[in-house]
Amino acid sequence: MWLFLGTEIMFFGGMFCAYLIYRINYFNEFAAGSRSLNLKWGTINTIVLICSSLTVALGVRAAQMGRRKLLVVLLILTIIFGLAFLGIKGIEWYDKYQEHHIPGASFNAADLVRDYPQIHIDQSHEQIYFSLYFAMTGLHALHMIIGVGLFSYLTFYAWKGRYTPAYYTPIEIGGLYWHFVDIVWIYLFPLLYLIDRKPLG
Amino acid sequence: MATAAITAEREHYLNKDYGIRSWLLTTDHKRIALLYLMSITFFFFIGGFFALLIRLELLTPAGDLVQADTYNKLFTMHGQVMIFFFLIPSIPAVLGNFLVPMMIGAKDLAFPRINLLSWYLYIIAGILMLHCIVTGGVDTGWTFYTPFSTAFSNTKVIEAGLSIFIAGFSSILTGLNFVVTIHRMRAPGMTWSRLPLFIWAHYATSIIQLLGTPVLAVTLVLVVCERAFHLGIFDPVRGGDPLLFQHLFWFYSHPAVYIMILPSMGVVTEIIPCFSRKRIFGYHAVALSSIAIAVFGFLVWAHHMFVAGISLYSALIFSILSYMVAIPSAIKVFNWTATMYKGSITFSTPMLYAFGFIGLFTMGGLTGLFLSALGIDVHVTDTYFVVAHFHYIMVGGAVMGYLGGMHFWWPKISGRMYPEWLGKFAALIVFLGFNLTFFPQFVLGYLGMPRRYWQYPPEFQVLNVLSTAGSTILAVGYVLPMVYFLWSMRYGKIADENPWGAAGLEWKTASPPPTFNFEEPPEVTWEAYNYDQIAAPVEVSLER
Amino acid sequence: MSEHIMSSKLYYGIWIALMILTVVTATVATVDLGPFNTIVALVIATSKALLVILFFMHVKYSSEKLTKMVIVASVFWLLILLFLSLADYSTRAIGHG
Amino acid sequence: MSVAIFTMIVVFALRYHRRHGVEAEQIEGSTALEITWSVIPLGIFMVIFAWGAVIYFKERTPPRGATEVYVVAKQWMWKLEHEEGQREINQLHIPVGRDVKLIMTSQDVIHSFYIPAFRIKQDVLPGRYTTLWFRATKPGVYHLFCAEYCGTQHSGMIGQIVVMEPAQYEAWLGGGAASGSLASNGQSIFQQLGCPTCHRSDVQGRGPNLVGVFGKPVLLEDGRTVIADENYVRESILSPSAKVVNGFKPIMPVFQGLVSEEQLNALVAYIKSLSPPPGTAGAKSQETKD
Repeated sequence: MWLFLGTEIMFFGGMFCAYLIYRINYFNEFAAGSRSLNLKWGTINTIVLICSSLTVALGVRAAQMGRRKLLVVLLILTIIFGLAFLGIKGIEWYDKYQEHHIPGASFNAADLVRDYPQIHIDQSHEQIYFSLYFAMTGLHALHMIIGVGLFSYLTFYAWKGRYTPAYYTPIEIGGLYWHFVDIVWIYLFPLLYLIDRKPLG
Repeated sequence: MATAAITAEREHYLNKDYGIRSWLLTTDHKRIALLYLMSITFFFFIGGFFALLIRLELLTPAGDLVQADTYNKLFTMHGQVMIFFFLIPSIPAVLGNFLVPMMIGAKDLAFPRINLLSWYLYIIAGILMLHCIVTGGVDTGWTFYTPFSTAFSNTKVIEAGLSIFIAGFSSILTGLNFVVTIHRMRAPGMTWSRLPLFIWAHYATSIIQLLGTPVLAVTLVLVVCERAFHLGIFDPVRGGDPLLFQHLFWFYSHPAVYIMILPSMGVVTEIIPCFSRKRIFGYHAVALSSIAIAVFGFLVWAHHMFVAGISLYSALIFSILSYMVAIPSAIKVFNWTATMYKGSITFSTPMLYAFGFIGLFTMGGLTGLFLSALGIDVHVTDTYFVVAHFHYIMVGGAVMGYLGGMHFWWPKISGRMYPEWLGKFAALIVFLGFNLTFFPQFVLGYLGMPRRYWQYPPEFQVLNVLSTAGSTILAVGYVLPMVYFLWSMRYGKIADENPWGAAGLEWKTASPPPTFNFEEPPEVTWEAYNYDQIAAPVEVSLER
Repeated sequence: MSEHIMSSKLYYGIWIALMILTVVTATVATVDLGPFNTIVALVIATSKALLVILFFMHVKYSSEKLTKMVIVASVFWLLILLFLSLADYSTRAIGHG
Repeated sequence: MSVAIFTMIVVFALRYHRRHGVEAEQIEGSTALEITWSVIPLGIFMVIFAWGAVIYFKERTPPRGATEVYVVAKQWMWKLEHEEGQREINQLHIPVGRDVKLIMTSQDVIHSFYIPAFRIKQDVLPGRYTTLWFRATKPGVYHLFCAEYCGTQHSGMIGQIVVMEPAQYEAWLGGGAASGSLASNGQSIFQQLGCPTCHRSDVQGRGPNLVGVFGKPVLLEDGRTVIADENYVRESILSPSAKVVNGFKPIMPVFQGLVSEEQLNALVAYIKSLSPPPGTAGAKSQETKD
């Protein structure tokens, strides 16, 4: 499993590489784009994910100790947190859609140019920011969806009592996966939302 | 030798079950290896067919056999099929799958079901690729360079991209399986320094597969997204940088060359001691050089981009690093040569392939040095010199190793011997045909013929004709082994447990091996390549 | 995998630490620290990641060498990718007349 | 070196061919030998590296005062424009013995400008300039190839480099129907687009005075310094807010999509002509190129 996670690191790594290079070259546009994201939702989502990581960790512990009911409850909680995260992400994306910030033909960042006159914004570079934003959060959300699916499967068999203190490897592996997705978000949050939030001078 | 009579009735992995289901749902690593063998052979001949069409087109300077667009699709799909559907899975997924568990004394890979899954992923990717080929193909070159691939080509880039994406996952799963197997499943007494060097080579390969492939995957995802949803990451019109694509692409695709060549080196490292009747010279040096190649291989990717518009200074860095990766390869060549020194050498078919490998690989490697020399690279990059160079490495190196390995382990896989004289004959044809095909291309490239040209100035014709002639000879050389391997499955002489008198655990079980490889779990008490303790087989020594 | 069962108190402790760090990073970002904004954000993110890896993912108590090797190797490879690509982009302006 | 290895393999192979009654001698390996055959090639490699790098450096650093030719690549042709205003397609006439610097960009995909006879090649990228320089030493007609795969007619994207004696070249230049030099074309485009309203040549207007700017370091608003080279001028026209000069406001309109590559080249040439390089009086670099 750890090997697979290593693979995943490089998978996201390619994106981080693209991000880093463009961020250095087009810092202004990235800063403006980052400002236009909703910090409140972003922070709430981070907290939601951290809570879900806690329930997962406690879930693995419950499995280790063979407490079936607790395990099922914790797994369901995790799924709820995961769905909450996706829901909030959906709200954010919808906002972006209304603001015409989705890259493509209808992309328009004129509002950013208007809102942040202090920053010099090039629209095509702004579009790169949002391309990366959607690519990275999209990929992350895809992993979350897979995670929710995986956990539904685990919950079903946990409820059936398949996992015992002697055999709980699937729970452990699912947990590792979930934590990994969480860690990716831990990095995405400051890199996408917190590029430059200091008061404009 | 007494076992030969019993072999017919003995139960082994091939005759345990019959019927398609027992194959398609198998989790036996040996059967999966054979599934892979059949599928990659299929793709090899498709890719080879494209190659022949390309060579035929280039027989004359004018573009007369096919249209320009068709030609572009031909070389693109030749590249994609050969690289992603033949070379990358070739040795790891066939020989590696078959041998890794046996060599370390395990009864299967660590995750047999994931192994089967990886084959299915490969097949899904393959079907997608075939569908893509049949319904129109791609014309971006196997490199998918942006912005051509994202904004200008009007062929099936998305489908091909997804297909390679899936094939990539198949390759990742194979690598993952190997690493865990090598770490966890070694037989008692099989310490790290007793592992066959074939295993070391596969270990290094798996590292590359695990850490490099995802970068390619994500790059392809971005390309597909850019085409489908108009994200603007590589497209200069939208402010992106096309060079970023090249960076990400080569970060995988240069190490991918080592995915192809390292296992082949592993095969050669098994063959040479066996037919020299000697211990390998410098075991640790060879083992470490595999790992060194895997690590350094990741540090050199931008040497594909010296004229692409990267900065002067990073070109210098990448050039110097490229020389570093040549060192471990040189160490291997020296050690093989030293292993033969004062040995007792038999010119059997596998050994001929091993000789071919060393010769062609050295050729390829040394021309690689020319390419990493900045001044020369500017002239010859993107010409036929590069084409010749990587064919020497990939075909001259990887495929020679693959064929050598197939001959070496065929008795173990099938329980039958192939006809030795035909084998030698085919090896000779392959070697001659290969050199005739690709050596003229070095000259062509040096004279300045750019690659991927559908028509060319007439002064290049003589060399192109030579190359095309060579390719037909080469094709015969490749068809021959397939024919006599198939023949030998029914009519070949029955092989005993260890026909070559080779060291290694895989030779200590019956041929073909039982489903769980060993009747009793083996325990290793000897060092690797203990040829001082194994008697040479009688049959082989009688043969000249 | 690991047989070590950790107390739930420890888990809650880690959780609280993670929450605090999240709030801190979001707050600090709105204060002008010059180039340190980015550094602080990354340091906090890395420490959060480490907390998750070491405790939630049990790496601190794992005896498996492979696990640690994989983590180190992946991070190392990621750095190769980032640094060598950057080497190109950051020196591109130099030396081109 | 390869010859040495091949000979050794062949010699060993024959010398130690298996015979009856001769057992192989077991040799385990030797650390000293391993180190030797790692270090010696390393040394050789480093020499080759240094050699290649020096050549590369020379190739990539155009000498001052070279004749400049602007190149626009598109699927599937080369469009070339001389400083004097002559335009050519798939053909480049140049005088023998003079340094020529090509300033290249692409309208669509990546191409590569390759003259095998001169041993030079450079990819031509969309969205930015790359440069290449050479000095032809012998009159004649040479191949020009596109070396980076660019689509259907990739192999048809070829042309000729015609190297002429200086006198012939002058005659050729005179014979063409040039509509004014590139820089003067640039000047008229500069006027048409209304640039002089802000970029005045006598005093600092709302935009920086462009006289004497080219080739000099420019202090940007965010404290960084860039050299005002072709790529900077290009970027400042297409995407002015990216790197604003210190003391000015980002008020310049964006010209992305409003000027063609050819017009852009003319503008760059014009701005360049506003700052004559030091010692323009025919001073050429001393470096020779073969």
